[in-house]
Amino acid sequence: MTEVLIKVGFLAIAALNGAVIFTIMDVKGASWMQRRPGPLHVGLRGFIFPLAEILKFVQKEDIIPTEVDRPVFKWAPAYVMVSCVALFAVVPMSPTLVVADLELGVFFALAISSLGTIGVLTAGWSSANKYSLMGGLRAAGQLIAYELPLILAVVGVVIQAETMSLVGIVEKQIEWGVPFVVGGQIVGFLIFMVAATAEMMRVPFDMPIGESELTMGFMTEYSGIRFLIFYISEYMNMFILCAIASTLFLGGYHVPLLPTEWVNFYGPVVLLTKTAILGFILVAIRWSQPRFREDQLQNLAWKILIPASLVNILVTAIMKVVL
Amino acid sequence: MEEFFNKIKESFQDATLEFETINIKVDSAEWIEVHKKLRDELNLKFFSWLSAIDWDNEVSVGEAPKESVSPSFEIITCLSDLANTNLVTVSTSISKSEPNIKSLIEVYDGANWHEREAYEMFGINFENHPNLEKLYLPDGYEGNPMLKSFELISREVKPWPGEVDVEGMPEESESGESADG
Amino acid sequence: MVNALDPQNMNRFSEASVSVEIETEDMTLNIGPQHPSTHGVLRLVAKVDGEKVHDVKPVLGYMHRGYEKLAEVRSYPQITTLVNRIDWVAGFSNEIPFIAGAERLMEIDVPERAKHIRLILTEMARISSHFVFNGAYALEVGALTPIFYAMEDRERVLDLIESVTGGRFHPNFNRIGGVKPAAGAGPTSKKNIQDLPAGFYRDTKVAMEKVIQAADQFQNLIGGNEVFKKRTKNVGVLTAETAEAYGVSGPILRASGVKSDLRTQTDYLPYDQFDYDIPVGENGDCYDRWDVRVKEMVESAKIVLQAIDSMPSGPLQTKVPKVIKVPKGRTYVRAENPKGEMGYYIVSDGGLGPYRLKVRTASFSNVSILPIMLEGALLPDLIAIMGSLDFVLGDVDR
Amino acid sequence: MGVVDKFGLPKPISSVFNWARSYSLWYFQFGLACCAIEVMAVSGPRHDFMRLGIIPLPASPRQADFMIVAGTVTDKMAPSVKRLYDQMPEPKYVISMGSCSNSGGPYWDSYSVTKGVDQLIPVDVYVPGCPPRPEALQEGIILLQKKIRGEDMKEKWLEVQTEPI
Repeated sequence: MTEVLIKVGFLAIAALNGAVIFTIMDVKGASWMQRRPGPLHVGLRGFIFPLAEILKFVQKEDIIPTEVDRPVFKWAPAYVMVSCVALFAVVPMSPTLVVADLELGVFFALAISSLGTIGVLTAGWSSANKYSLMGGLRAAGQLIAYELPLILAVVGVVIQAETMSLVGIVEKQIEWGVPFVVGGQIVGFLIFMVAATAEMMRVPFDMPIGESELTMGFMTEYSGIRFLIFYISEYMNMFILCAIASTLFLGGYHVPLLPTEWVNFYGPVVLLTKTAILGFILVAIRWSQPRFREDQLQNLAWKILIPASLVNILVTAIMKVVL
Repeated sequence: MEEFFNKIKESFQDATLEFETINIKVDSAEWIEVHKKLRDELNLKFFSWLSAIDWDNEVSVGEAPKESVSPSFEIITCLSDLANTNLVTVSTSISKSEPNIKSLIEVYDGANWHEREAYEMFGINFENHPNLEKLYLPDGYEGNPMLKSFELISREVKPWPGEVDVEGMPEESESGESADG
Repeated sequence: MVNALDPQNMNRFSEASVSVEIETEDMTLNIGPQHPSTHGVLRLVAKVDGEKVHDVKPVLGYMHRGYEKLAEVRSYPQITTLVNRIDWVAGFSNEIPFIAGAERLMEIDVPERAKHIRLILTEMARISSHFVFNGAYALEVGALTPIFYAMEDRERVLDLIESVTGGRFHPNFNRIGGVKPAAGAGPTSKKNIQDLPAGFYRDTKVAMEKVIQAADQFQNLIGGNEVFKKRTKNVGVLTAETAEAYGVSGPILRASGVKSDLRTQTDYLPYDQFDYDIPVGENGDCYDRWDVRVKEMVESAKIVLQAIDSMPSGPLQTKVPKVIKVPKGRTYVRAENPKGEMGYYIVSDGGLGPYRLKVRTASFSNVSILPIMLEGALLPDLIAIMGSLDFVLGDVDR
Repeated sequence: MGVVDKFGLPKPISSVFNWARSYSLWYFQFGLACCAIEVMAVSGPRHDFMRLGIIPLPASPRQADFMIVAGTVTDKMAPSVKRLYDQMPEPKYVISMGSCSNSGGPYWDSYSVTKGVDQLIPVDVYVPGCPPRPEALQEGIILLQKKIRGEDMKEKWLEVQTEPI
């Protein structure tokens, strides 16, 4: 029991920290790209502003509009939050530093990550607001469309690694000497990152939020702590997808040439660095690209990404048999 | 401009050119025909604006006309030809008791909103207009603000502060200085 | 489960098959009056079928401030203060046609030097207006950074306007018969600028070079972006015929292929002394409208550079009576403002103020085209089209 | 909440809470007229109000902490302003920017302009000017932050009226 509690506590803290790190990175990265200082006067050169954000949202009034579907409206943020936090359980920071090394880790991750879709959809539907509804529908359409390339991109890795355990995948990469992104999965990696960006609903795939079109999309009616949960989940989701991407494609907690005996010490740092690099790329994309139109987004998923990922699987399988 | 004015003069004898603006005064009965003619024969395809003037001897705010005028609405349109810079204003007079005139929408699509504005501001009725309703003011607003008889209530409550410091142009000495320097 | 949803997804979003199989009820969507992308407070009532929009009705009046009525109760010098708030992004440009109209009625000749200063500041106002458009338009199609670049560069231009007029964008600098002697009138410098602030010549050169650079940067940063092209090319095509019938003017008309520019066609300011191009678009789509404006910025910067080099010396003001009374008469003066044709029809009765002042604003006519352009557009395109019209609500509602 | 009503919060806690509120002010994009362009200028690189913790993100009033009424409020717009203000969650603040929203400004005698937004909603800080310079708005924001930091939770909950700045 104690162990479970510790693990859950660890997960919550890890998830929150991940979100905070990525928030800082996003806001400061944006400021850097936009030639301005960004948050500065809040203390410690502005780096503790997420603390102020969280404390502020806790104090805010939690408005539940009269026309909403109350229970659904209230619980929608929880789905999103849970799906993000649960993902942290399977990402290994070293062969032993992992909350749950599941045999079917990859399967678990992908299954859980689609839980968030339900949260988004219910949030949009229950808000009794047209913008929210459209945002929710767009989100559902988008998440379903991009779930497929995401899964298919991972299949390539699974075929190559011959296991579905995330630890197993990393160990396989250590065995190979090079991460999968170099060892044949470059297409898979690109597809995964594009699909993951769409899953996070970040620019250029942020139609469900689409500030200039739909006010705040499915979050329009949320305030106070419930909005905070959505807001944090967005960054948690970003963090965890980047972490999964670095585990699957970039060799996870290991970098070549470092001694494997010390992996428990440098593992978390290495993973975090890789995640942060991927995160930074996403930040750079977010602040420099316009957003797609809904139909263009769907075309990209169905006409380009899915065929490409199928071809990727085919090629991987052939190579696997031949080699 | 002179050239174009002479051309206009051929069709409309009483056209005037003052202060570089050509004005054609027409009878309200031939309002549509005149515009059709101007559009098709003189190529004035660009519909710039439509508006009205409320001529009245008694005004509630502002200055009354210096010379006595016969109370009426004057409706003005401005048409131009983009390629050649030709521009005319067409004006007509209608009575205040029966402020009706044909809508110009059949000639120029763009007249729609301008006519709604004139309807709202002056209470002029444009016949055959598809949706003659308020453009600017909130629902339930009463009165036609641009009428000279319309009172500005704020000014009733509080005197115009501008009276105190009627500011002339920059002092003559100043402009003299810059001329010298 | 996931696969079963595929055909539906395809159906919902492929353009051809919308509402072919499923009978749907249209949803009425109310955009505005406070909506982030309506540039203020325009309200659109639209029927939405999935992502498709039709029957768009703009609702105006949320920024109606009654300029025409207020002008009747103010004197001519007071009206300049009022009118430069009509199109608030380019305040200086709004004063010009009004002042020119009053001067025409009073038959005053303005000194060449004053005209040049007016011209320079008008072009600067145009540049700053197009900067705002550039940033805001990128924001509307979802790119969040360009607005900061635009704002940074715009500040440089505003600094110049401020150094001459004392105001950032509502200068109220024109006087009947000339311009106000500059705020910090400096000593005679090498270009014989006695009354512009010291260093104006040098600063303007630097700033205009920066503007040209910035326009180039925008062409690469925004115009070269594939996503931006996809969002704007062949979206919201406007033909020249429709545009003319609705009185659409300015960059929008030029983007539709009509080479019409009141700067060359009329003589309210001495534009004929300078050498510049009039950018014209081909297709009349959103991309062209954006492109025309960026190119216009460069042309404006070129005009300013030429004007500052050929600045004549002389007085800033002609002698005018202390109390301005405009003789009886009526005139219509129009000018090429950043948004299009702006004009004032002044009916004077010989008094301190006009008997009637009709303000013709560009955005009013430009916005009246919206219901036609938005018919059958997708919701994201609605935003893209609306943004490309670059209207300002003060200019629409007056 | 009854405890807070009676005794108030201990000073350190309440000051931390006030600090958080004052440096995480989500600004509701509420541009009406000319002043909105000046707000854009303040958000731009030269002035950058994000330094002060103003986040111009939310397009929806539900997530906003304060709004800058930047520009002329017309009689037609007034109900919307009121409604948007009501949609904002407590604690919320209002900065009235520019003469128009302070008192009607140049349109003081117009037939369609509301003479001052304070007739509709309570205002915390008035920023004068037409339009106020970016520096003036920054000053207004700093004054608002000072006001927030000096707030007493107890008074806030009991809805004691405070003097506008």
